[in-house]
Amino acid sequence: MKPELMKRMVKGPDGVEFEVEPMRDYYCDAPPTVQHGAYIKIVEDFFNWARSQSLWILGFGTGCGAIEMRPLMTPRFDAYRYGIQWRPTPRQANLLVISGYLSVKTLKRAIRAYEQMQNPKYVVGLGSCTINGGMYWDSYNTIKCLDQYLPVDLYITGCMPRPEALLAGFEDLKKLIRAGQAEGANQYAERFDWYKANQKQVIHDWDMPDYNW
Amino acid sequence: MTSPLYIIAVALAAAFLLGLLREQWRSLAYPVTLAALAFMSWLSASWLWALASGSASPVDIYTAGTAPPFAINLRMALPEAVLTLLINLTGLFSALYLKSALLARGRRGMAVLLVAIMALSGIVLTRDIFNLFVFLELVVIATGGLVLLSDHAHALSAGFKYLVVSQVISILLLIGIIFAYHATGTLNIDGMAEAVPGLQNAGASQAFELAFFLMFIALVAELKPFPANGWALDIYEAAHPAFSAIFSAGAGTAALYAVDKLLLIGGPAWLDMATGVGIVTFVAGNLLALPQSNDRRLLGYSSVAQIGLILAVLGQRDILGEDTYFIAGGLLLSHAVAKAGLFWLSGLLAGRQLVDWADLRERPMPVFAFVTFAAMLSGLPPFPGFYAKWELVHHLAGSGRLVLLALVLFGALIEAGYLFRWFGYILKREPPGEADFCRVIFDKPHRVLPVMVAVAAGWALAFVWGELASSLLGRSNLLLALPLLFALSFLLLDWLPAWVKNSLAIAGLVAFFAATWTDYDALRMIFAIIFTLGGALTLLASYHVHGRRVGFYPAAMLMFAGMVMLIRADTSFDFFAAWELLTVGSYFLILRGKHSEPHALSYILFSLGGAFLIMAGFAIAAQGAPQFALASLAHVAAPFAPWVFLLLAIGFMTKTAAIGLHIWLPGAHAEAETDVSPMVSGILLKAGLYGLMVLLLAMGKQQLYGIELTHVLLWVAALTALLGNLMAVFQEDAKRLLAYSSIGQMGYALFGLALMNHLGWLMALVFVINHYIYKAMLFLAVGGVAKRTGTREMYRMGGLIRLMPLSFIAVLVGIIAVSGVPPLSGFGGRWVFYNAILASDYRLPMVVLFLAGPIAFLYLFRLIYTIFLGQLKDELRRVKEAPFWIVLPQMIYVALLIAFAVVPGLALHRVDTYLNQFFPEGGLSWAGGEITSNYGYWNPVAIMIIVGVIFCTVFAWLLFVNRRAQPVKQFNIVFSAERPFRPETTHFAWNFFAPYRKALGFLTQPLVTIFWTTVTDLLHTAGDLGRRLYNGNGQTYAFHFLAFVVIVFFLVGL
Amino acid sequence: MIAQLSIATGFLLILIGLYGALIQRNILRMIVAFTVADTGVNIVIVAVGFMAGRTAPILDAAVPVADAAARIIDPLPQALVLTAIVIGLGTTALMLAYAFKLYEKRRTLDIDKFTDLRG
Amino acid sequence: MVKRFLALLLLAGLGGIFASLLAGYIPDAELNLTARYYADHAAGDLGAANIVTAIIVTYRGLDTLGEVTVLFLAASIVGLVLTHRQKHDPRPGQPARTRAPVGELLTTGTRFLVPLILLLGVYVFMNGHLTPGGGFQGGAIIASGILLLLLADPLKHFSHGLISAVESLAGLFYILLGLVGLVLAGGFLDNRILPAGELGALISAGAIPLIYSLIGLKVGAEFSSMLASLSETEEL
Amino acid sequence: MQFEWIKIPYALLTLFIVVNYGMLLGAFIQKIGARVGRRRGVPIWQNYADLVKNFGLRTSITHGVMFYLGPVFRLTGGIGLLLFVPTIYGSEMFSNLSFAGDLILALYFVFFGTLGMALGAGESGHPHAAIGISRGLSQVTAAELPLALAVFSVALQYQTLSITDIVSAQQGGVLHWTLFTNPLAVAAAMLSFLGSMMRPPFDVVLAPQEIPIGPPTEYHSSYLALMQTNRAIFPVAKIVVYMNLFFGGAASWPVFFLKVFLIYMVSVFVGVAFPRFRVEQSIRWFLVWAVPLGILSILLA
Repeated sequence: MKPELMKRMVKGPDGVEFEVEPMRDYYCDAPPTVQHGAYIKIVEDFFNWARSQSLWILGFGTGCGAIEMRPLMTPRFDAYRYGIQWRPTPRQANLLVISGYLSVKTLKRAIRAYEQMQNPKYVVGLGSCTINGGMYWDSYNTIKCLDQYLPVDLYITGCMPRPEALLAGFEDLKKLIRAGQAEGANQYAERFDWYKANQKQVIHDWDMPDYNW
Repeated sequence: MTSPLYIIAVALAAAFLLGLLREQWRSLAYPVTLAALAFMSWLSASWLWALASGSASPVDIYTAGTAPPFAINLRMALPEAVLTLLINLTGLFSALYLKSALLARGRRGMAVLLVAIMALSGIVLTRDIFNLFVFLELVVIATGGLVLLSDHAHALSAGFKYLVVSQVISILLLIGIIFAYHATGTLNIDGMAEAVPGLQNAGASQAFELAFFLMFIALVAELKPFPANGWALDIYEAAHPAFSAIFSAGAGTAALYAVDKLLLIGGPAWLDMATGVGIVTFVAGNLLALPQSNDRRLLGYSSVAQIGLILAVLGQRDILGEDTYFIAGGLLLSHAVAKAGLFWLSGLLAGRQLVDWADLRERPMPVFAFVTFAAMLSGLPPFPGFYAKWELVHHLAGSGRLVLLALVLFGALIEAGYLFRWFGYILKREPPGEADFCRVIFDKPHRVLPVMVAVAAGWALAFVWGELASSLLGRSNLLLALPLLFALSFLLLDWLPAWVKNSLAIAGLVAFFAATWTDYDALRMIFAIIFTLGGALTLLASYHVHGRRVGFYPAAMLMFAGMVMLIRADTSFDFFAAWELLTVGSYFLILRGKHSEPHALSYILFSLGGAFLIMAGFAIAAQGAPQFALASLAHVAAPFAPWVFLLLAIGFMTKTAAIGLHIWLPGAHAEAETDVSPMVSGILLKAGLYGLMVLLLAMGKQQLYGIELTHVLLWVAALTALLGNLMAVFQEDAKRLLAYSSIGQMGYALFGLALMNHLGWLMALVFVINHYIYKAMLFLAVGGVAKRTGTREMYRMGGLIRLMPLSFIAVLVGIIAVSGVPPLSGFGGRWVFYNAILASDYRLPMVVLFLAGPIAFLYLFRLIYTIFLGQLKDELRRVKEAPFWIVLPQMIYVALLIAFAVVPGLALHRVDTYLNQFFPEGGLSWAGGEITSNYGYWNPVAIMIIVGVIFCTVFAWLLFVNRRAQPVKQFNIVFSAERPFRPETTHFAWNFFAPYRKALGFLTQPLVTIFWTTVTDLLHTAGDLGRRLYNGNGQTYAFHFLAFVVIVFFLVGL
Repeated sequence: MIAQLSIATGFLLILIGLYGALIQRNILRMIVAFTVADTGVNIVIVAVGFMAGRTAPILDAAVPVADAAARIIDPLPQALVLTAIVIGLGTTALMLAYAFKLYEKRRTLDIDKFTDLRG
Repeated sequence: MVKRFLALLLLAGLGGIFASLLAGYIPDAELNLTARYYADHAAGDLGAANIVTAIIVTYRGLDTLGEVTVLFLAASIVGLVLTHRQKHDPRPGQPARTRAPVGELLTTGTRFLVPLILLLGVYVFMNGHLTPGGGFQGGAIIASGILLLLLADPLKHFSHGLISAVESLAGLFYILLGLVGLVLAGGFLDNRILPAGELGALISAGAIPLIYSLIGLKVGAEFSSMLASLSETEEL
Repeated sequence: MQFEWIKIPYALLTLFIVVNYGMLLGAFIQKIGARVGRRRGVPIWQNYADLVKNFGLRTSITHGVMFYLGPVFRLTGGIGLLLFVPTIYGSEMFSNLSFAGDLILALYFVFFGTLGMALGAGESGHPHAAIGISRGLSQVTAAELPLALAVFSVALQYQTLSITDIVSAQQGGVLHWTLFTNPLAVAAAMLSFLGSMMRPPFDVVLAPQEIPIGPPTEYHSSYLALMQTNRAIFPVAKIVVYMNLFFGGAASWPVFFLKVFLIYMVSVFVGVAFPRFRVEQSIRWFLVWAVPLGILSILLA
């Protein structure tokens, strides 16, 4: 436990000593809750259409596939046509792309990024490394099956899929969203303890709250 | 009436009687001495009472039964009665003070003291020149004896130096007397005065002139003139304080009166020599007193300087005419009482350094005594020095002696400087010595009594001089002014608990406004409301202090009294008296802050400097008349009018801290106490503006060497606004930021005035009202936060919005108002500003002001962000909301701001029509809710409603859409997928506008501070160089005296 | 002629006395110099009252009361000189006492040693 | 060296003043206003033969009073300064220090001369109003007698009590006479409280002889007390 | 100009037209930018989709009251600025609520939104937000100066502060526009316009890579939706002011749409061509180039 996170006694300006517990005082420790869609199906379909039409990807290249995602924004592939856009902060992003192998260290950051995104949010895994560890199947520091740690909506095959494959993949994702089957966020909320247990089993220096708002 | 001769006879009889008593009966000898001194004081007091009440007329006492020229005669008229009373009283109380020393020395010491006092009275009474010499020698020998009473290590060498120089003086005096006798044939002063014009041939009158020169230079030497006064300063430093009191008050007075008698003989030819020596001594004495650290030596320099000033006044008798005795008397009496008091006070302390006087702080009484004496010496109202200085300055200006006027004011400013610096040490410095044994001797009543009597005498003199001024010269007696009496009454009520006094103060202010609001015109009504009701509102915040809070309420009420009298004053004298009262009151208020001592000193120096400029301006404008109605400033003669305008404008601008005269404001307003800052910043700055308004209303546009003075004022105002706001941006201390912002806002108001058109003035008034409300609110808010968080550094605070919501609301409304964003009243000010500049014919100054506008945005956002938003630090997690009594006035101010934003007409309508009579075209028309000028229109109610409606609909829409927002804590931020380290490292506040400093930082180089520090350093080095003149060697002092005689001889050019 | 001569001697004595007082470092010599200057002053005072061809202002057989005004010299300076002498003596006595005390304290009579209070 | 040059320069300046004073001095041919008054009235009004004494004692009586106070002051300060030293002289136990006996000539001369000197002194201040001289000169002569005694026997200890008693009594009587003059006659120190008597007689000129003898006693006492105090510094 | 109740629906109509026009204009200009890079660019209705998606997002967080009110201030600022200025000259219907205040009100109301936004972002506690605000405020002080000077010279030229009078003074042919009668003022104003449009030469405030989108870092879902609506209204409202002052106002909606588009393109052209200034460079650039123009225009007026 890092010293700055340790419990400590602090003297206020009026001389009164009181205890500051960083994990409790600095972070909100509320668990995620299942968020149901709009009551009327038509409104939910319309929202799903809008969500599929403006798919904002979080600019967080986790593995070797990130290099493939850059050309999406260039004239040749031009993802803008499909309403897809980079967003620098997870707050405003809807899609987290895990591109290739995911080391435990990056998993910790990916979890934090994923949890700071707003419901509904989608995860897309690239290549076999996110399915069964791929060629890093016996590596000591990568995770073998992404689905145990984050709810994945779509996998795109290819050691590392080319931009066209990514675009096709995103079209499939759009179909899922329009169909209303991309409810990864709610799944994460329902089986939150299971996910958390898997994550804590792999990440040993756990110095953050259970759910990073 | 018993003959005044008994003063001499009784003293001598008592002295010889003491000779008879045996050594052992020492305890009997002391009462005899006191009885003799008491009888002498009673005698002169009865003569004074008889002469003053007219029941007796001035009388000449013949000795040896023959008429004067052939025998010695004494005269007892009003001046003699006053001076002998002063000498005898000083002698009596010094004898009381010297009880232990006299009892230790035995009866001989008492006899010497008695003879000394008798000799001093003799000098004042005698009309015979040789008899004057005899009494003078008696004083010399008595001084030689009494110096030995002191246990100072160097008393002996001081006494010896004194005797050496006195020998030389007596030689010159004797030769002068004998040759004068030979030329005129008589030794009687009046006889000589008649004989002098009768000297027919040139030879005789030439011989007499020479003889008179010797006599005159010897007597002037007794007054310790500048180059030749080393010997006197050693006496002041080494002698027993009680004797120094006699030496300074008594000997100085007697010698001065002797010189005055001699001037009767000499006639007008010698007046300018006396003035020359006097003024040189005054300025040089004060200058050399600056670097002094020993208290008694400083008092020595100060008394030498004061006596020099009085000599200069005597030298001006040709233009002062019958006021000479009023002025010289006022200065002399306040000098004598103050010096005697200060020396007696120094006797109570063991330490001799100025800082050791900090021990006086334990009791309020000695501090009050010191304040009285310092005020008397520096000539502050209501003491006699103030009336005297006013008359002197007016006569000098009337007869065009401006260089002398400047020197007198310059010397007085330096004197006020080192006195108030000393007072600052007393209140604020820690005494260096160990604090175990009590170094202040309060238990001995016979030492404390004289000081108290001196204080009582000081205030009595203040009242008497007030009466004299009102009866003789038509000035109003300050002590009878109701507001001042109300303020001084708080001195007596200081033992009450704070909240009682606070309620009394508020009630007093409100009652005064209720009683007098009918006789203000629209313009003064605004200032009256701000000074009285505004003051009462700010005083609400003073309820948060518990205990007795000694000294706060007299100072605060003095300031408010000064401001109220300022508005009601219609003659120049009342105006100036009120101006000085509020300066003094605010100085004591500011001095209460913990670290405010250096800043309070720079404040009082700038303010007094400004006040002296104003006095000089009034004097020149008066053209010899003792006082004049303010309105008649309009028809001042052409060649003087621009100079008067310049002097008065600079004087008033020291109070509104225009650029160049602003360096006192940040320190003074930042270091003042929580509830003093709003008073001083929100209310006091308006006094300067009121002064400028009176000036501009009366004198309008002035030309000096072809330059339009109001145009220069415009540029100064614009620069002040820009640089004030710019410097505020880079401040780390919250209160300093607000202080610099005040400078900027005052720049805006000054700009409005300098435009000299209808809307310009209206803008200035809007700024006056706005600035009072939001500055008082912001200072209270920041003060409350500083009280709770224990610091004023903004980067140490942060995230207090949850813990201090009310303060946040106050500051939020405040910054919206200050920045001029539409819904609130700041926008009104900006709108009037735009219409004003369209109407005016100048073009360029507006550009500077346009830049100053948005800069205000920077420091306002910095203020609210670094304190209330951003990351909450660990030690501030348990901070409570500001005390109730500090938050309440803020909420009232928020309501006031919103009211003034929605209905500006309430305050501005009447004053807008009132301004029509000075600036007919360009007025506003107030149709319903809409205000139209001849350029644009503005509907405050509509704006407020529209913005409110839009805001509420959007807010409602967001609430509906974003119902279930999850409240999170301070570290739930997207820190590029990492964990923030600590609140201190994630709160961006220190050097908030770093890029801005790179771009425009060069404009905030502290040039003005450097300029003023070099000026003060130059004065100190001049003082140090001058001090090297006194190398402590008695012979050198004899050299100095002879050199002085020879130089004056050649200068007089006989 | 006699008056001018004696006044001149008086002035000379004063100058010599003052010169001595200013130059001498020994305090006693200074005091002696001052007494010389005092005598100089006294001489001048008496000399000023001198009138040629007249006698002392004592009315006895030689100077009858009737023609006193024509025969006697000016009596006033003589009265003044008496007081001046006594006062000169007083100050000299005081300076001697001081000199003694200064010597007793510092064991030296050199004026340059007593330069304690300065500045 | 600079000091000498400066001193000479300054004294040259002062000398210049004195020279111009001397040049402007013309001795009077006739008695001036005050001198003529004294010449005419001193004998008639006060009946004093010695006009200078008349001026000193009556006309300018206040000066003389001042003078006497100067002496009283000087004596008491000198006493104050020196006895102050003696009081804390811590050598009680030692025998009085012996001094080598002074010469035979001096002791016998003293024994013979002192009474004569004292007699002359008394004569001088008794006849102050007739012959030249007066209180001060008489006092000085008496003091010289005392000085002679001191020279003869340095350890001779004069009783300060007696001297100061004489001094104070004389001073007191002087003041009283002055006040009586103020009450009875024309003004303070007016000598016409006693009959003027005829010119030249011992008992004449009102109170002048009385005042002058009192002054004589007082001056004599003060000189001797000063001399005594100074002499006590011998033992150092 | 008196307030009648009918003005409210008219104002809402103007608001509706301008919001839609703003959305479409934004997408259209993005498309032009893309076409320049030989990309097809976003579909025209993309802004609508993004708006609906952001409004549709189910969760959101709040850092406190001021954070919550930040976007509200921002949008109120945008709407207020639009409604305080008459859009169509001569038509009673589309003079919106301009009876409340004249040109000065418009000039100062711009800061209302900025202040609110700054306070909201400040409460988020994010250092990037604070750095962004510090840069934004520093830059705006220099950027606003030329506009103030231009407005002052225009007011001097036409001797009035009411916008309708200024527009009426410019009627009757292109040559009567302030562009031609007072070119220096228009030049200064247009340079200041660049400064306030958050386009590349002066977009250090948003600086996407360095401090991800600056102040609105912590804003998301419905807050961001409000800001996007404001992103549509605010530029148009600002351009309306420029149009009325310098380019002869719009007598009808087609003229309005054309003029707004052309003025908007000025900042796009400059934005595409120039690299980003640091804050002190932009301040110096404004003070060296834009302000002298303004001062000259005042002196000559």
